[in-house]
Amino acid sequence: GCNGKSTSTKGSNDVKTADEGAGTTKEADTEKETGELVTGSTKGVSPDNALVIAVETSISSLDPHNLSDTLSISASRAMYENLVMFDADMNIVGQLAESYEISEDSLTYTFHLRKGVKFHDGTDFNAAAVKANFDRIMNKDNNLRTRSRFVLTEGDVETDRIESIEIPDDYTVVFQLSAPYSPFINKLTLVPVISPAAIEKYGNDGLITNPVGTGPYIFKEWVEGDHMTATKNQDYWGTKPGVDSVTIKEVPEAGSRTAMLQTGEADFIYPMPSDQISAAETTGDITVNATTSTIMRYVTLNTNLKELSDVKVRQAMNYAIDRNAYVQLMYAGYGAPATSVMAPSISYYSEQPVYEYNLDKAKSLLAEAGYPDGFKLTLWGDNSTQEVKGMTFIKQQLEQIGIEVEVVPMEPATVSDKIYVPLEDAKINMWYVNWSPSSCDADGAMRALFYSKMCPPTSANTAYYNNPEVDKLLDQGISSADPKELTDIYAKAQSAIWNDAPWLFLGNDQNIFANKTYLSGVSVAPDGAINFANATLAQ
Amino acid sequence: MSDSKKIKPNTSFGEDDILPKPKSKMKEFIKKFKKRKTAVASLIFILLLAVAAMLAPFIVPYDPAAADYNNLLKAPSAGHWWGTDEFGRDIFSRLLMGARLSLSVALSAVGIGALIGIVLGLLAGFYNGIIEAVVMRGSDILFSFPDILLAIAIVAVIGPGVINVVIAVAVFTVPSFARIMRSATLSVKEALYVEVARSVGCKNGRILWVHIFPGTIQSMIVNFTMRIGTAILAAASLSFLGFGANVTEPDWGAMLSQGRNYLNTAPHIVLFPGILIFLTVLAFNLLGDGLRDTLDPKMY
Amino acid sequence: MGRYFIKRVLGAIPLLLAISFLIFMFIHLIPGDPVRLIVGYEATQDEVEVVRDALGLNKPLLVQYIDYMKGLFTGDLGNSIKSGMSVAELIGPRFKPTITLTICAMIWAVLIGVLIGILSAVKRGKLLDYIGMVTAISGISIPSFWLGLVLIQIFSVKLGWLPTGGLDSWKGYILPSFTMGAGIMAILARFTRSSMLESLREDYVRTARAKGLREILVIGRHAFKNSLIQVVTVAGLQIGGLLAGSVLIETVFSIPGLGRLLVDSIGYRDYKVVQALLLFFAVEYIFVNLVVDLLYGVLNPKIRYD
Amino acid sequence: MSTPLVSVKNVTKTFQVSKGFFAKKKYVHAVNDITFTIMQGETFSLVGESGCGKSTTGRLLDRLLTPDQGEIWFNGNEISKISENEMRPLRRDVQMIFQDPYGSLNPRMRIGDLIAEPLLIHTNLSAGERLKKVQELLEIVGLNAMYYERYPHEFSGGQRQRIGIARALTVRPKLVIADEPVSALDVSIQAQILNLLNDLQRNFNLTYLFISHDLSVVEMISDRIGVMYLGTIVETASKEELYENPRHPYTKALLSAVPFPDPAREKKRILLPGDLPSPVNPPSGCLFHTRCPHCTEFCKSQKPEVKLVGDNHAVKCHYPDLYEMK
Amino acid sequence: MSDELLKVKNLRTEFKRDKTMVTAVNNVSFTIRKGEILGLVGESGCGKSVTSLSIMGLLIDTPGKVTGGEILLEGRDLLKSSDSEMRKIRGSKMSMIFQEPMSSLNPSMRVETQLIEAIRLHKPLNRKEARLYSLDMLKSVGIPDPETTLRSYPHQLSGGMSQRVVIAMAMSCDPKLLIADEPTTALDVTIQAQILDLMLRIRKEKNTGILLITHDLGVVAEMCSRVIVMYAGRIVEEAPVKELYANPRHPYTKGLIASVPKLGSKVNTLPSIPGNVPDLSVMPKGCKFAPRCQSVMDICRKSEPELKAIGGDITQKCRCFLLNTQNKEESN
Ligand SMILES: Nc1ncnc2c1ncn2[C@@H]1O[C@H](COP(=O)(O)OP(=O)(O)OP(=O)(O)O)[C@@H](O)[C@H]1O
Ligand SMILES: Nc1ncnc2c1ncn2[C@@H]1O[C@H](COP(=O)(O)OP(=O)(O)OP(=O)(O)O)[C@@H](O)[C@H]1O
Ligand SMILES: [Mg+2]
Ligand SMILES: [Mg+2]
Repeated sequence: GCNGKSTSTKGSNDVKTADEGAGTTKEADTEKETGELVTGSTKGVSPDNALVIAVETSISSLDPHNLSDTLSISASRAMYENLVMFDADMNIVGQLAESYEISEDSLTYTFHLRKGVKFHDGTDFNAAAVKANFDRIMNKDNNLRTRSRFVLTEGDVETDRIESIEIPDDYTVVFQLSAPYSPFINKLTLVPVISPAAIEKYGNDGLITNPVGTGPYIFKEWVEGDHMTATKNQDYWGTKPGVDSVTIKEVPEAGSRTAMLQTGEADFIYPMPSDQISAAETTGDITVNATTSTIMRYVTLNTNLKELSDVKVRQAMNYAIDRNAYVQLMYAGYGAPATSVMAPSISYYSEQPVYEYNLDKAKSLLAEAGYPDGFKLTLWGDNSTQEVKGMTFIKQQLEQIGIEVEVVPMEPATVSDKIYVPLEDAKINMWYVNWSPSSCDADGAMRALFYSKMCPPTSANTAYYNNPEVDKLLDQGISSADPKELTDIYAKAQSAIWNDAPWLFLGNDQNIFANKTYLSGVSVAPDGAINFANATLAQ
Repeated sequence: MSDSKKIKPNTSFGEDDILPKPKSKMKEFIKKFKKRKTAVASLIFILLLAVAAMLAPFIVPYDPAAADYNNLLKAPSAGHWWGTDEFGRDIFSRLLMGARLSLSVALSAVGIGALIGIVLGLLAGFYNGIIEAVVMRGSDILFSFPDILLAIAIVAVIGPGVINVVIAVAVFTVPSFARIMRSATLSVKEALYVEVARSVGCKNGRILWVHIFPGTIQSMIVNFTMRIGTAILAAASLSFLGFGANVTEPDWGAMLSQGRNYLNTAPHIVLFPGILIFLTVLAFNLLGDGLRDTLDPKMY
Repeated sequence: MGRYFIKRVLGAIPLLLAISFLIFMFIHLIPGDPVRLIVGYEATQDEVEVVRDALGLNKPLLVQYIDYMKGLFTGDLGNSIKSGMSVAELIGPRFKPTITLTICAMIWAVLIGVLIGILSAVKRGKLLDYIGMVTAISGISIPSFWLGLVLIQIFSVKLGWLPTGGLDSWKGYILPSFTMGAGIMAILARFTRSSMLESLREDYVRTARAKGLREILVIGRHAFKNSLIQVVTVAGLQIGGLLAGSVLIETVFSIPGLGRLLVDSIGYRDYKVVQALLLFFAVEYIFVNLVVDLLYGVLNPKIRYD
Repeated sequence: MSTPLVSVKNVTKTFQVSKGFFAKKKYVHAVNDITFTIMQGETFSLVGESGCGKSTTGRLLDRLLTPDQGEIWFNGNEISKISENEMRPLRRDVQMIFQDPYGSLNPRMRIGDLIAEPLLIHTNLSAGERLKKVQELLEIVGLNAMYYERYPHEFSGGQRQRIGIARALTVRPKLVIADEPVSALDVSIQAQILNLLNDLQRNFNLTYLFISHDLSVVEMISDRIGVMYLGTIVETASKEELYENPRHPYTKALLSAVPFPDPAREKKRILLPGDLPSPVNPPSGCLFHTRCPHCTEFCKSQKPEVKLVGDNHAVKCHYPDLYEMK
Repeated sequence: MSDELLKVKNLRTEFKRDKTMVTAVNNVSFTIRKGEILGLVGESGCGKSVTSLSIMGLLIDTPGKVTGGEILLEGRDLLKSSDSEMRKIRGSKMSMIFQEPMSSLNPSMRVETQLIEAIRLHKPLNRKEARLYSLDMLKSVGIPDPETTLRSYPHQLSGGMSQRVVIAMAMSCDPKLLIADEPTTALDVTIQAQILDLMLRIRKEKNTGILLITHDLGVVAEMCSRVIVMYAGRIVEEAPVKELYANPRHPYTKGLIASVPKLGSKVNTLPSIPGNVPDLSVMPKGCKFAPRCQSVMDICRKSEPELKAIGGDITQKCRCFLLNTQNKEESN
């Protein structure tokens, strides 16, 4: 199954990984949706042929086997390639492998490698190189994050999923698995191949700052905390990039990021702060775009809390939220009200009947539950400006039905400290948070959050939601392979959770980015990864 | 000495004596203070602000927390004198209400910090030796910790909230007061009248309280008023970093930092808090200067 | 002077030891679990413990401290929990931007602050004095992030004269250093003014005039030189806070400096990085104080260090 | 005038001065082995140039300083080593008037409170009684009784000095130490204060230790005089003896250096060369030898002993007879 | 008179105090001849320093301003000179030394720097020459080790030494006029004797005219040929020094001389002038001394007497109504 990964906000978003590539390309059906690529709208010319991308967070490492955050993955993709990749239609196609075969018993994977590919250091890409990479990953002493993708952990026992790797000839690699593991091929989209010479030369510490791959750009420099620059790989085996170089620059302050786009210091910014879209658009040479994202915005309700244990209360609270206002206020309209427990871009999404904004209904439900005068709750969340704004909104909305909310923004580290406690120590009432399973899998979007055994400190079921039926459905889902059946199972699960309302379902925002009109070919994937392999600056 | 015969010195201090008429302590202070026009104006401004803040719940035109999603980011108009913010809340009302929090956080934080710092500095300056070494090394350590970090740590340890910001700001106010107080004490301690007091038979407590402390009050007042400004700004900086006092109740610093994204779309939402902070800090500084001059017995 | 210097440096060691201990305890006692931040929300408790063990965070605090100090004496600052990079490698490149920024800010602050201070003292009670005063107080009453954003809007976006920050050229330092220096500029202006007023009243200023010296020299050579002693002390005290307080400016102007690293590292509870930075700030504070004291001796002949 | 109220025996006081951060510890020999007595009811004066240790002597007597060596007897008590708490009750009997009428009054206190301070500390009088006393005292020193609620800065130097005197008299001390009480005052005011001090002594049977650098002032008020040079008393004598028959070359030079306000009088000045030596490194032998017009090699190496040269006339000089012969 | 060096005519200097103007120096006139020492005595606050600062044009940076009269230095009116002309005159034609020798020198500069600065302002010498010259100057004021002194900072010098340096600085450009504002008040008697001796020598050698300001009548008696007595901003009496001491005319002068204790006078009580010097802002009407005067008359409280020559002798003047009655009595 898919293992979902969360996106929290800035500060702790390094836990977000871009497993399994770019997610789906399903268009979200919001008005503002404009697709990923802005072709044909190119206006003006760029003063140079150097692409500058300004981003909010920082690149933490360039060791492609040990990455944790989306931005670092995006950046490393400038230099690195995988054996296989997702194409635009989310089909797995070869990248460094020209083709592959899977044996009948699903245990043997044979890859035929592309010939004539060279690493940036001039060494040849071949089967030995692939094996060397896997040897590095699977070596426990190297303590690399990618390893967990190929290891099965059961209690204290760890078993490698890959039994052996053979290289019958220079351009063939054969993986022998210890047991069938259908996501294996998907996982390979996240295993960039490093030059074995570089592995030898730099070692684990050195690889953080010295990426040597086969990709379209050659690493030039990385000034930690400031920028990374890579130049066009003139010897690239595939379509060469349209720009001479790409620089990914860290600009944490939203206003400054917008200003840089305005002055032309940056050609592309992500995320584009939604508050400044109107100002940015007035200059005329800037286009603001958005792609669908996999992020679900919600507020966890602690279903163990006396007041919140009543489903009527939780539903009442859901009725008290004006989701359109939420999307407008928080994302300048770049998003949509929540229509299920996960984003529409996730597979097996099933639309649910919306909790209409209806204060009367909310109040009467609350009265039925025995709280005509409301009660008091605390609302936790991260302390960034944007999150605080969202929390303020929730507070206002709930106060309309008499629920007094104390907003408590905290540092991400503090929040996680307070969240990951066993039920008896839990002080949580409500948590303003978000979740982004970057895999296609509905299981990833639900298991960690709603499965009864996934309560903290084990995992992220911070609602302490416990519905045996949902548990059963999720178990069924993971053991089934039939899409039809799965559609049905996950629809039932979504419906059950939606009605139980362990969350305040808020909305699904989009990845908003902006660029100079003379730039084309750069887009943001649903998981937030920036794709700039095909960038072109109009000259 | 009633038994002794009065001496009639060969001096006359009659009606033609040129000394001014006797005055009461307070009256004289007020009279001297009144001459300092800028200080008086500042005081009036601060008092008006304080009164407005106290009466804010009764006089604000709008509920400062009430969102109006039909009136987001509206420029100043007759309906909303200083416009509305990103939630459509009335900025004027929020600023008035915000004065409560901002002023009371700043005043109480600096007040607490000053109190502790002054006592420590006074003791350190008066009793040199162990006390001095401990206080001075302690303030060295506090000084070498970045202010912001200290604040973050305090807020992280005890959670966000008004009290915690007050504590945070107070903690980094202490060493500055302790130092200034110590050096002021050291210099006043050298004053002849302190020696006189000892020769008269005053105990240390009286010397400290009656003779030394009032001599340091001028520099304390200036530091105090200057620190008020710093505290208001520190609260704003903390908001910027996400460690503000209270995110939902209006607070000038938070308004400024949360509104910064609208600098080019709706400048009024940061302009007015900015101006108000500026005027308040200015007023406190001018008031401090005025008080210092008024308390200076040599100035008249 | 040399011996004095050595004595002061040696004298700082116990203070630094105390500070290092306090810093260590202090950071580790702040709630928040770096491991949880690394492994992610859905990782199981077992996985968390494995990582925690690997990082040595399960040992008693005192043992961790001793390990840390051992490393410190062998020049090993440890590795960042977040990125795995060695702390020295992480911090090294960040020195230059922050220190350049601080020095530029100091230059602005001293030049403008002292100038305003002198002018207001010489023209006291006149219009110029009031203008100077208001300018100075603006510096301490405008939050730096706000000033920075406004300056970017004016000088980068509207006028296009200066970049929005960054380290690409010296121009990138103008706006951030000015923003950073504004507060100190204000404080210096006020101190310069009051100490100038004091020294202008001194007898030796009258003597200088009685010689027939031009007024500008009377002020510059005689009055100001003596005010400088106070100004240096105040300025020195300010630098200490500057470096560490640079986080706001570094954020607004996208400068990869120590301040931002500090705040980020605290956010991640990246203990080793925070410890190293705090220790550096303490050393810097002690160093600046020492320099101020030495300067004091140079400026004030009554204090000798021989 | 027969019982000694004060007797000072071989008292020495040094101050540590470390100029420069790295210099060796150095000591100022502020007062060096001085001995004198003050009889009940008399005025004993100390004269000498700046820095010779006059004030230090005064402050030692008032136990604002603790002597390094020697004994100080006051009214039958040995006070040189007692604690501040033991000294406090005695302070009632010893009061001090200071040179600087500006610095010695706390500028932030009303003069009524200033004058009443000793009463507050040493008596249990009520506020009303204290006020009455203060007003009485103000009149005694020639100030308007209504001035009690004013602040020091509202008074001229002479008036402030009267306030200082009033304060010293509130608790009827036995001994008044007057440390240069008139040197900051104008001549016309100086005369007023000197007269006042004289009158008060007569009326209250006070004993004065009068400190001054002005030989003409000292002559007017003293019974006996000690001349100090570099921390030691070089000559003590009754007023008449000292002015008519000075035996120490320093005293002689001092007397001749005083400008005399009468142009008609011809004067022969003894100009002493050089400056006062530093008390940190006092000269060897006779302390005065560096400036003495009659210095011999002997003077440079040998410290002179105290010699009695007449009734109540002692001098620290190897050649006390040099002047008599002249 | 060709040997007339400085002539001050009806000088009036006012200070701004709380928006009103107070007159610190009122209608002061006197002359100093070449090589003459004129004494100016009076109690604290009577306007001695303000008079001298007015002459030097050094009221800059005080709330004070000369509002009337003429100051003629060798026939040239200083009040009409421009700032830059005044700068050239100051230090070269006339110099001034102040009461506090220690604080008159810049504490953060070596003696050398300060002396050379003064010399080079008015003499066309290079640094080296100026240094040699300053060595000579220090020698001439009797400093035993000029090299060391040159290299010292002011705090390393004693009071007497500092005052010598200040005098050397003031004399460095051979001024015609030296204004000494209480030059010895802060010094000990034995040092004072040295400095007074030095000043007498300078006058003799350079024929410098000296305005010696002091409140010490003893110093005046020993140094000056003529004396001016000031009270409350006005000259109340002017006379040759012997005449003044032998036969003071003004009641204030009389009181002043009487209240000085004299060595060997063997009195227990001094005659003294009652009361205090009036404050400038609350001056009595009429004669300013009237409130303290023992022989006050009705007229004294109503109008102010003029400064009049006594019996046609222009060297002797007095401002008192008693003079009229005395004159009348004499003429009767
Ligand atoms: N607290 C102190 N610390 C160090 N040195 C001191 C202290 N008090 C006095 N001295 C030194 O002791 C010596 C004697 O000082 P003292 O004040 O007794 O002299 P004095 O005769 O009163 O002089 P003056 O006439 O200037 O008042 C001086 O050299 C002085 O510098
Ligand atoms: N800078 C000033 N500002 C205001 N008033 C001043 C200033 N300087 C002098 N005065 C006033 O002018 C008057 C005369 O002062 P001046 O200094 O000439 O007195 P003086 O005779 O020199 O006294 P002293 O003997 O104390 O030096 C005083 O009343 C004084 O208050
Ligand atoms: Mg003394
Ligand atoms: Mg004067």
